[in-house]
This record gives sequence, structure tokens and C-alpha cells, in this order.
Amino acid sequence: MDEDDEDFLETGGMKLTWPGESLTSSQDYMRGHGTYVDKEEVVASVSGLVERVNKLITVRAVRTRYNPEVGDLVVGRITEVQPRRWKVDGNSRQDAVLMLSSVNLPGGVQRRKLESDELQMRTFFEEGDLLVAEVQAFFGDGTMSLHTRSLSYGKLRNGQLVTVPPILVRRLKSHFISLPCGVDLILGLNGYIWVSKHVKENEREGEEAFDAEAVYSNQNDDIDDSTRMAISRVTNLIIILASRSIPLTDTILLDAYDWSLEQEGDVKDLLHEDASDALVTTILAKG
Amino acid sequence: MTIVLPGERAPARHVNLKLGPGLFQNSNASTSTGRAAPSIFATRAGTLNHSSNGSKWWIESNARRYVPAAQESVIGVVVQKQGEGFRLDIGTAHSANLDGLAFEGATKRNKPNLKVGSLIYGRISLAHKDMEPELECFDAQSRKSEGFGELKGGFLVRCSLRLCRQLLDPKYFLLPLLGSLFPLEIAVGLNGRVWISSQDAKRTIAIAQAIEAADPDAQGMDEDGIRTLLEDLGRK
Amino acid sequence: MTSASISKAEKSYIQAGLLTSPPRRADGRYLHDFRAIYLETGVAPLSNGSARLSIGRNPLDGSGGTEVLAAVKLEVENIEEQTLDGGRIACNVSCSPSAYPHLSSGALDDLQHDLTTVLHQTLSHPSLHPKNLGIIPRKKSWLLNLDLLVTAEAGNIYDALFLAARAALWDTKVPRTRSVEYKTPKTFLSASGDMDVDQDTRSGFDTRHVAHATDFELPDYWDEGEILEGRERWPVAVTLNLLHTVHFLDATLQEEASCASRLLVVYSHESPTAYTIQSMRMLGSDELSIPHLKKLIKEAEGFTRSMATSLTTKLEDEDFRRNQKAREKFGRRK
Amino acid sequence: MSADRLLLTLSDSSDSSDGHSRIEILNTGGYRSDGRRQYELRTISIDLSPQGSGADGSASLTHGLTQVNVCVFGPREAKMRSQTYHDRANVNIEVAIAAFSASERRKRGRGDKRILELSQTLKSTFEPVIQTSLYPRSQIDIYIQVLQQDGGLLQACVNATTLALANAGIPTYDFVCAVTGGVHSTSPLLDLTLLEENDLPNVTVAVMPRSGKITLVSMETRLHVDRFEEIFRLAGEAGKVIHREMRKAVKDRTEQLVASMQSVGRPSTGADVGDNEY
Amino acid sequence: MRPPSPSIPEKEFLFSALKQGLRLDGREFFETRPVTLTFGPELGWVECSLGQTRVLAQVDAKMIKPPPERPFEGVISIHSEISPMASSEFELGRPSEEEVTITRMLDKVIRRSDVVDKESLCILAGQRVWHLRLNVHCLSDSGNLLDCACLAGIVALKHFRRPDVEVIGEEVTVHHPTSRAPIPLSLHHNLYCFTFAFFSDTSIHPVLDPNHLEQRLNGGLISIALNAHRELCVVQKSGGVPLEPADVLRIVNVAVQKAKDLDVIVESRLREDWEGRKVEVR
Repeated sequence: MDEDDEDFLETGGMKLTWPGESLTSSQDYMRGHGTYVDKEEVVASVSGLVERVNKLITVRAVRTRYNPEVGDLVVGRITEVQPRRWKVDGNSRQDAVLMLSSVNLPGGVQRRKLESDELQMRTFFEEGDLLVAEVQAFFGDGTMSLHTRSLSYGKLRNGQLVTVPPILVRRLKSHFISLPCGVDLILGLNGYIWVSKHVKENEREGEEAFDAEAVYSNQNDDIDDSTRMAISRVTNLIIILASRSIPLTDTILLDAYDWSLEQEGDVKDLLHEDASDALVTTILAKG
Repeated sequence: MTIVLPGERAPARHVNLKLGPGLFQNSNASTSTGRAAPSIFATRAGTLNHSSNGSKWWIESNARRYVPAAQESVIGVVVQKQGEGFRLDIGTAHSANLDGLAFEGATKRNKPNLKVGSLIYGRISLAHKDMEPELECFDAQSRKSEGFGELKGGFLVRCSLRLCRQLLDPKYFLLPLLGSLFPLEIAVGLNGRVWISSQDAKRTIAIAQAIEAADPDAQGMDEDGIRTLLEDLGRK
Repeated sequence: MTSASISKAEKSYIQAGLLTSPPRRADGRYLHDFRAIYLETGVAPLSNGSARLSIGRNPLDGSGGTEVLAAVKLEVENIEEQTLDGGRIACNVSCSPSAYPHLSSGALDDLQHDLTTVLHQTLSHPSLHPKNLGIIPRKKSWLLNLDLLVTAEAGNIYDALFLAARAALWDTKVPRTRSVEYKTPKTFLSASGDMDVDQDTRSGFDTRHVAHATDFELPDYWDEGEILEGRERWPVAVTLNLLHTVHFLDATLQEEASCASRLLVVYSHESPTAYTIQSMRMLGSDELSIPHLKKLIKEAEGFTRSMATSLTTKLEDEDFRRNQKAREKFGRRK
Repeated sequence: MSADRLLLTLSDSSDSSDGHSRIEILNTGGYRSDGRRQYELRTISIDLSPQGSGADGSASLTHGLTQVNVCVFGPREAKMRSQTYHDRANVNIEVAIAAFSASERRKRGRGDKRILELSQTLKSTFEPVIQTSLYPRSQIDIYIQVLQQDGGLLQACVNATTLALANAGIPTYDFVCAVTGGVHSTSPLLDLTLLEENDLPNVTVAVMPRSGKITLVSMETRLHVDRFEEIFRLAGEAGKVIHREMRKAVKDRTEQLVASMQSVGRPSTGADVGDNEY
Repeated sequence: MRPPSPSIPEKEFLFSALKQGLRLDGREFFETRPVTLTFGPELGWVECSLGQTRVLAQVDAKMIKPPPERPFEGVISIHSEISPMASSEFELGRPSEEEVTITRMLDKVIRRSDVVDKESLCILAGQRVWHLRLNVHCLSDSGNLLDCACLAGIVALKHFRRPDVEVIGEEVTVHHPTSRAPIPLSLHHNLYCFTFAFFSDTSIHPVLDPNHLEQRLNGGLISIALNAHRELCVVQKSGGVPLEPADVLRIVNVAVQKAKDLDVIVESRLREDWEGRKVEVR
């Protein structure tokens, strides 16, 4: 064992480790993620936090690519259109796949998939389009298979994208967040965050006829100036918080937003050194 | 047994003439005597052979690059899994396709789980110069495997095409000689690959060296040569 | 510069923001605002002058900006017939794949080639040529190699390249040279006897009057040399991103992908009265009417002047800071 | 020769423009041309803050005046599927040496054989160390940029790549720590500068500290077998000292990230259904 | 298109055979394949074969004006491009990994290690020096092209003789081999390269001079170039599976012994060839 192993690194009683560090003997512990077994010893393979759950020992890396799980909500960008499917960049180990069969087709949820649909794939999604979807299953080699079969999923518009390390997005009950300042947030678990204009409740769920053109249109609504300012402000706040690897939850974003309103400089000054430091210290203080 | 070179004329004449590999019928019969003398030319160097009644003619030559022909059994290595089928490398210009269902007792649900790199002994079901060859691992009618399918364990020897044909010829000395010394399993692919297996590694190596020594491309040893080779291998 | 992948919805969102009044950009900047520029000189000790410049770097963890490393290395060059007297300048831009992770190596080479052509043609123009790059007329002169390395790209690469080039050239010191003539001293000659003997008995290394110098030496090793003559003339570039009637500066990758054309104008501001256009390029697909072009050039002159002056003051601060540090270091050593 | 006797001091090595007179490699007092003792390593400075455009992990490392930046992208979708493997990730390493990195300017193109050999050596060093079997069909891109050369180029590339991989959270079996060793007549030296590398027979050795096994040995100069064995063992030991320094940098970085991630309480809305499980 | 890697049965068989101490061609672990050197019509032309791996090396010399920075030294240049003739894996486009390794090793073994005394190649300082060109052609690759290429290069240099040259003042006369016997190059020492292959399963014993299949399935290679007087010139384990330090040293010592044996063979073959050749010249 390492000589400084006795004094557990007191970051909340957690033990930190790094590749090549032997944790415990493999007789009495089962190895999980981030570890491997060598000569009856469980050894860490990544640098991060050691977690012991009764007989299972895992190491959670502090920085890693998005590791998908079924049911995760992710934001992705179409990279390629292939026969009957789209390839989607989901900030993961490989591009995800969106089958034509797992997409809502214009003209109602029950509509069967026609031959002509396969020929007009680009009318639904084309290269570069952003979408929000849910991880449905995995293929043999670990590739994600996505689906957008729900009214709240589909093509994204009226806003802009921010990328943060995936580990900062905690798993919440709902990843659709509406801030009081008229800004909607979609916190993708893969670190892609969509900041957009707030869409009122009834507009989204309550639609009777499934409006075909609206779902796949690329047209943005016209957005008034105050909403645009709010979107820029939230974007800058997310960038600052992410650079100090502060996890992004709705409470933190709300506190940050209120704090930034009190500052006299306008949105672009948030990105300057002193403003960013001040924000981070206040957030950490709240704890 | 006449030796012919590419471009030479072959005296093949028969009412229903069948030309094997290496012969080419020049359709615009230059001679004015019409249909009677269509000229047959050799396109490969080798020995000219014909069947007893003179209806089938072919040229026996040697090569290392295999050109696929239908109903020939070959040994392939799985290179890629593609949908339900597999892509195999059988030493030809293009890789061959093998459908996942072309196995004995294969159904939609239970398909043979072949990994990339596994060895397959199969028969060429489709061979056409403009299309990728197709393989099957069972007899289409009887749906029995008849020895085709995945080859597990053992070792693979690469040799010239002529030796493969010779190994399949009952009159050739090598297999009976090897069989008399120790028990062995062997699968000869006409694409220059021979799969061998025996109880222990020492014997399999001896068989491999015997086959490589008997190869006309290499030393081309005769029976006595192989016998002495096997004896001193046995001693070591 | 390179078309980062962007969706139609994002593009129309950005364009709408630019065309409303008052115009709004993604990070809240006004049309003519620049992101924070960070500059440091003397970053490559083995070079004769160097600078690292970044635009839009996140102050907390230093990520996400456009970053260029520029260094000048001087080489002695024998003047053959075709190379002109008085020294030569060669620029070269290389793009690190870590700045363009989505580009293939072929596309990266093309990009490097384009950037190198723009930089080289502008900076090696005779109007900017420093006078103290010659060593011995018609015999030896300095070859100034300016190497620029793009280590990260987040839009507005031309402005960053020209600013970094100007900073590195500002920081360049040309080693002082003194031409020397080799004369064989009389004592040698007496041994061979048959040469016609030269009367004076001065030392072999007569450096006072130089009729025809054959070589040069570095008189004082510790003195780093003199600055490049006319270093204020080095040009500054501004990229005007055009969207119908609107033009905006310092575009991010997403903004560059949302506007169809850009106008690159490179000005040299030697003094408030003496300023010239060194090079101009139209990039992208849209056309531009002549009156609009004239108006843009006028605006570009203003932008580049303010950029040049603020860069010069920053460079002077850097010189002061580094001399201060050097003095402390020597002070500590005694 | 136990590892802890190899002291690691923060001597400020003299700047490189010392005079060109014949320099003593090791003077009578046992000091080398840059003031270090025989077994003393140069100052190591490590910076793990993010570099490049959206790199997954990056590291900037200096051994004395040799400075190398490494950016790691991946495991990610491969640009060309023909290069992918069905059962593991493809490790792709590209080395670029800045023209101004050495005292004599030299522009090395992409096809330069020395650079190809360097990236090949690094690729076959790290392929067995990275757990590539976890990421079939994907690609790990490692871009190495050499900013300044003063001896120990291969050593700096290996150590910087190890740090960048750890920083990117890519699972590896262990650190790979490299160091150069040389022999001046009979006295061995460690962590050579360019001056010493050009004059002395020298060897670069990379070791995996946990098992003490050797992953890389590279020597291009003439040396007697017995001398080789001596410096080979010594370099293996010195690798462990460098490992301590690298480990400390990774530990500090991890600590800082974990601290800021832990410092903030649980979100109020809805129960947190378990962390973003790795 | 990458050549298809060996099939699973071949892999499993090779590893299980090696574990029982059996190599496919019946050799011991540290036994090289038979070395045959056939010398060509002219001097400096040798075809070296290691089992079925065959490499042709050929040396020619011409007089050039030396580069200004090194007026007293001759110049040696090596041209070694592997054509697809050796095996279908090599293509003329980007150099393959093996080709880079061979080019670099030849450079280290022949140019950097001053095997050839460059000063002896100087005819007239600053004016005329000999420029030796070593051409290496890989004829067929059945494993370990590296050792074969290095051996061919070294033996070609030892076999080559340059015409005798007489210098009076500024005037240089070159004597035709028939009038004056050509002079061999002055070589400090002969360097031989030995490549060992080891496997991901480190319980398997490393093997010297890997054949085709062993080379395709290796977990790493160690190449050691050294002369017959226990002096190492190149030691290169560029990555691959990590080994115990003791194993590396053991392999180095094996190479030392092998160098002595190979040196004897090479010297005797050269003497044999020179005897035959001398008779013709009279």
C-alpha cells in the first residue's frame, strides 16, 4: 500500500486515487468501473473518487467521456444521414444511432412508416440539426440507440448550445428546466446544454393535432430583446460555473442568475476575470 | 502430357466440347471453312490434359492467387461481421460473403456465433467475375453440413494451388503416408490453404513441415524425402 | 474559418440577433466588441523574439480561446545573385491538430497553406522591410524566419495571427554585428618569402577601417542586440464579418459559420498620420457593392488604429515587466 | 541505490546561452555544466489546465528547458472507419516539433522519418497500457506538440502523454514514467540536457512503477554492455522518482476538481436518482 | 487495405506450441534461421537470406565536392524503400511501420555509428571526397526483414572495394581496378542487428529472429545492434508489452554471444569469396 494511504485524504472522508494505485485485495472486494484486478489486487485505472458500496469497489473518474445509460436524456447533433437512420454526435465514445422507426412522423403518432419517408429523410433531420432524445438501447459494440417518440423530444430551435463536461450534469427527475426569467434549459446528461426561449406549457403538450410542419421546421419564433439578453446571461453563467467544475443544478443556476442581476456590469462583463471569481465565491459560499 | 505456353493452339475438337481453366475459344474463326474449326488457344502455361473421350480439355498449371470457381471447397477467415452475414477473406481479389443462415440447422434466432478471425470451411455457391463470391456451409438440397462449417483448433498451412489439387487426388502419396504414421484431421481448401489437426503440437508441426516440403513451389520433395524428413523430426 | 457544424435553427437565431436593434450577440457583446486578449512576450528563450497571444480565453481555466504562438529566428544567409540585398523575411503558419480536432490531415494542410500565403505575402512586402537586416552588403544578410503556431481556435484566426506576428516582431532583437577583414600578418609572410610583403604590421584582425569586409563577428555576447528598424510599421488585421447591412468583429466559430462573407483588411499604422493598407481579402460567397466596400475600409482603418495603439502600449508594458523581472533575478543572484 | 537518495531539487538551471567554450561535462567538484549533481533530475513543472479546442485531457510538461504540450481527444468516433478495430480502440499519435524549438531552426514535415519513428514508438508504448478493449470501434487521438528541446525529448513526450491520458480519464493500467541516463567515462548521469546528450552515450528508459516493468528502452549511441547494465538499472530507479512528481500533480488536480464538485449541496427539486454513474 | 490478421486457430496454435518450447520451423528459442550470403559479380553486391527472407544490398561510390561544413569527411547515403515485391503488405504510398523502422535502423547502424571511417573517404580536403551510396532492396519478407537488411548492408560495405586513387598536389588520378587492386573501405567495427520477439502472454519465452507468423503476432520487439567486442550500438525496445528488467538484460547478453558467432560466419564467407575473386583478377 502507498505510504500516505493511512491518512485518508480528507475531502469529505473520500479516498482519491490515480492509475496504478492498488486499492485493496481482490479476495474480499468485487471490482467495478475504473478498476482492474492484477495479482489478487484491485488496482485503479483512472484518477478519481473511490467508492465502496458493501462488496463493490469502483472509481468514479473526475473527467471522462459521457457514459450512456438506458433512459438518459441527451442532446445530440446529426452528423450523417444514412439509409433509414441518422448518425448523431452525442459527445460519447461513438456516434449514436437514431433509427427512422424511432422518430415521430408528421401526421400523428400512430402513422406507419412509408417507403417515401425513407427517401425524404432530410425533411425530418439533416446534417447539423440539433435534437433532444432519450437513450433507448445499446448495440453490440456499445453504440447508443436513441428515440424521439415523445412530444417533448425532437428538433431544437429558438436558442443556443453550451458544452460542459458531462460529469457536471447531475441526474435529475426532469432535465427540462424553466427559469423565471423566461429561459428554458435542457440539461443533456452528455454535457450538451440547450438554452432557449421559454415555451408556454399549453404550446408544448396540449396540442391536439400533431402539427406536422412545426415539429421539424427550422424556423425560429421571433424572440424579444429581454429574452435574448436572458439567454446570453444564462449561457455565460453556465460557462463560468463549468470552468470551475461546479455541478449544474436548477438551484445553483437560479442563485447564479439572481446574483448576476445585482451586478452593475452588463452580460458580456460576466466573462471577465473579476466578475467570474466573484460569482464562483458566492456560489461556493452558499454550499 | 504436352506442355503448352499461352497463345499456342490446342488440338481440341469435339461435338460438345467442354473447356476447363486455361483454355479460350476464339469466336471469330478466322479460317473460312466456317463452323468446323473454331480455334482453341491456351491462356496459361502448363500441361494440356483431356478426358478419355476428348470432350473435356483443361490445362494443369500452378499459381498462388486463387480465382473463385463454383462448387469448389475453400477455407476462409472471417474478416468482418455484417448484418446477419459474414465477410470472409479466401485469398481472392474481393472478400467473399457468407450468409448467417447458410449453415446446417441455422434459423433466424440461433445463428452460428462466429468471431472475427475464425476459420470457415465452405463451398463456393456463386462465383462470377463481376460479383463478390458467395459461400455456403451446407449442401443446399440435403441441408446437411457434410463437414463444412467452422474449423476449431488445429493449424493452417498456406501452399500452392497445385499441391492442394494433388492432396485431393487419391493417387498422391502424401496423405496416405502421413495417415500411416499418426492419426490426423485435414481439410484441404482449393484456395491454397490446408487446415490440419492432430493430438499434439509436435505432430501438427511435423505435418505442416511435410506439406510445405512437398509443395512444388518450394523444394517439391518426393516420398522418400518426406519420409526421411519425418523420421528426423520424430527423433528431435 | 472552417465551417464548424451548425444547424439552420442556430444560424437563424444568431442572424436574427445581429439584425435586430439593438443587435445582440450570443455572449452579450456589441457588434464591434473584442473578447479579452491576453498577450505575453519572450515565451521561447531559444528564439530571437517570441510572443503568445490568445483571444477569448476563459479567465478561470484558460480554455476555449483562439491561441497563437509566434517566434522569430534569425539565420545568416549568403547572398547569391538572385536573393536581393538587405535581408529577407519568411513567414510560416502551422496549425496544430489539437486546434482543429474535426479536420482531416489533408484539410489541415490546405488551411495551413492558405494562412501561410496570406501572412507571408503581407509581411514580406518591401514597404515593411526593416533596414537593419543586412550584415555585409552583397555578401551576408539576415534571413528572418517568423513561425506561427495555432494551438487553439475559437474564431477570428486572422486577427490573432497578425497581432501575434506583430508582437513577436516587436520583441525581436537583431544581434549587433561588426564587419571584419582578415589580413595575414607580416610575420607569417617572411617564412614563405616569395609573397610581396605588406608594410604595416597591424594584427590579423584589423577592424578599424573596412575596405572590403569578408566576414563578421559578434562583438558582445551578452547584449541581445538592437530592435528591428521601423517595428511600428508591422500591420494589424481586422476581419469584418458581413451580414447584409451589418458588420461585426471578432466572430466566434458559430458566428463565422452563420455569416456568408468576411472582409479582411490589414492596415499598417506607422504614426497617426502615416497609415497604409497592406492587404485586403474578400472571403466567402456574397458580393459587395463598391460604396459599401469603401465605407467598410474607412471603418477598418479606425478599428485597426485602436487595435495597433492598444497593442503597442501592451507591448511596452510587457518590455517593462520583463526588464523588471530580469533585474530582480540578477539582483537575487549576487 | 534506493530511489529516495535521488534528490529532486528546484535548482534554477542556467539559461541556455552559456558560452561555447569547451564545457566540462562533470567537473572535479562533481557538478555538471548546469550546476546539478550526478544523479540530480532537472526541475519538472506540470500544468494540467485545459488546452487546445475542446480536448478531453491535456498536459503541459517541462523537464528543465524541454517543453512539451499534449492534447488527448477521445475515445471518440473515428474519422475513417477503415482504421477502426472491431474489438478495441485505435490509438493514433501525431507528433509535431515547432520549427523554433531548437537553437537551429528546422522545419520538419509530416513525412519526416524521425518524427514517424517517434510517434510509432509512443504508439506501441501506450497501446498495451491503455485499456483499449473497453472502447471497440472508437479512436483515441493523442496530439503531441514539442515547444522547446533541450535533451530528453522522448522522455518528455512519454511523461506528458501519461499525464494527458490520466487527465482525460482514459483508463490505463499504470503510469509510464521515462527518464534518460548517460555515462561520462565511468560515472553515470541522469536526465541529460542536449549538451550532454550530444556528447555522451545515452539511453531513454520508460518504466511502469507499480510492477517495475520496462516498457521502453531506446539507445542510439555506442556503449559497452557492462556500462549499459549499470545505467539501465539506475534509469529504472529514477523513473520511480519522476513517478512521485507526476502522481502528485494528478492528485492535486483530482483533489481540486472533486472539492469543487463536492462543495455544492444536493439540488432541491426531486430526489437525486444516483449520481451520473460512471 | 490492412492485410487480414492471422486467424484464431493460428494464434492459439502458435502460442500453445511456443509454451511447449516448439517453434513452427523447429528452431530453438534463441536460434536464428540459416544465414546464406551470395556475392554478386561486382564488388559490393551481396544477397543475404535469413531463411526465406531475402534482401539484396549494393554499394557504389562516386566522387563529389564535400558540403562546406564538413570538408574532410566522405558522405554515406542509404536508399532503402520496400517495394510491394517483398510482400503485399507494403504499398508505395505512405511508408509502413516496418519500412520506417528499417530506414531508421540502417541510418543508426551504418551512418550514425561511424562504422565506416569517413575521414578515409576524403581524397582532397574541400574538393573531392568519396560519396558511398548503399542501395537496399527487400526481395521477400517472411519475417524479420530488419536483421536481414542490416546484415546485407554491413556485408555489402565490407565486400565493396573502391578504386585506388593517387593525389599529387591538386591533380587526382583514379586507377582502374585492372591496373591497381581496389582498396577495401576502412571499417572500425562490424555491427550486427538481432531482433527478439516477445508476446502479450509474458509466460511465453521470447524468440530470436521471428518468422512471418511470429512477427505478425508479436506483443513487442527488442532490436539490439552491437559489434563482436561486446559494444552495444543500438538497443531499441520501442514499446510493446512491459518486461522485467532482468529479462531485458538477459536478452542483451544473448545478443552479445550471437554477435560473436555471426561475425565468424561473415568473415569466413568474405574470405572465401575474396579467394575465389583474387584468382580471376590475376
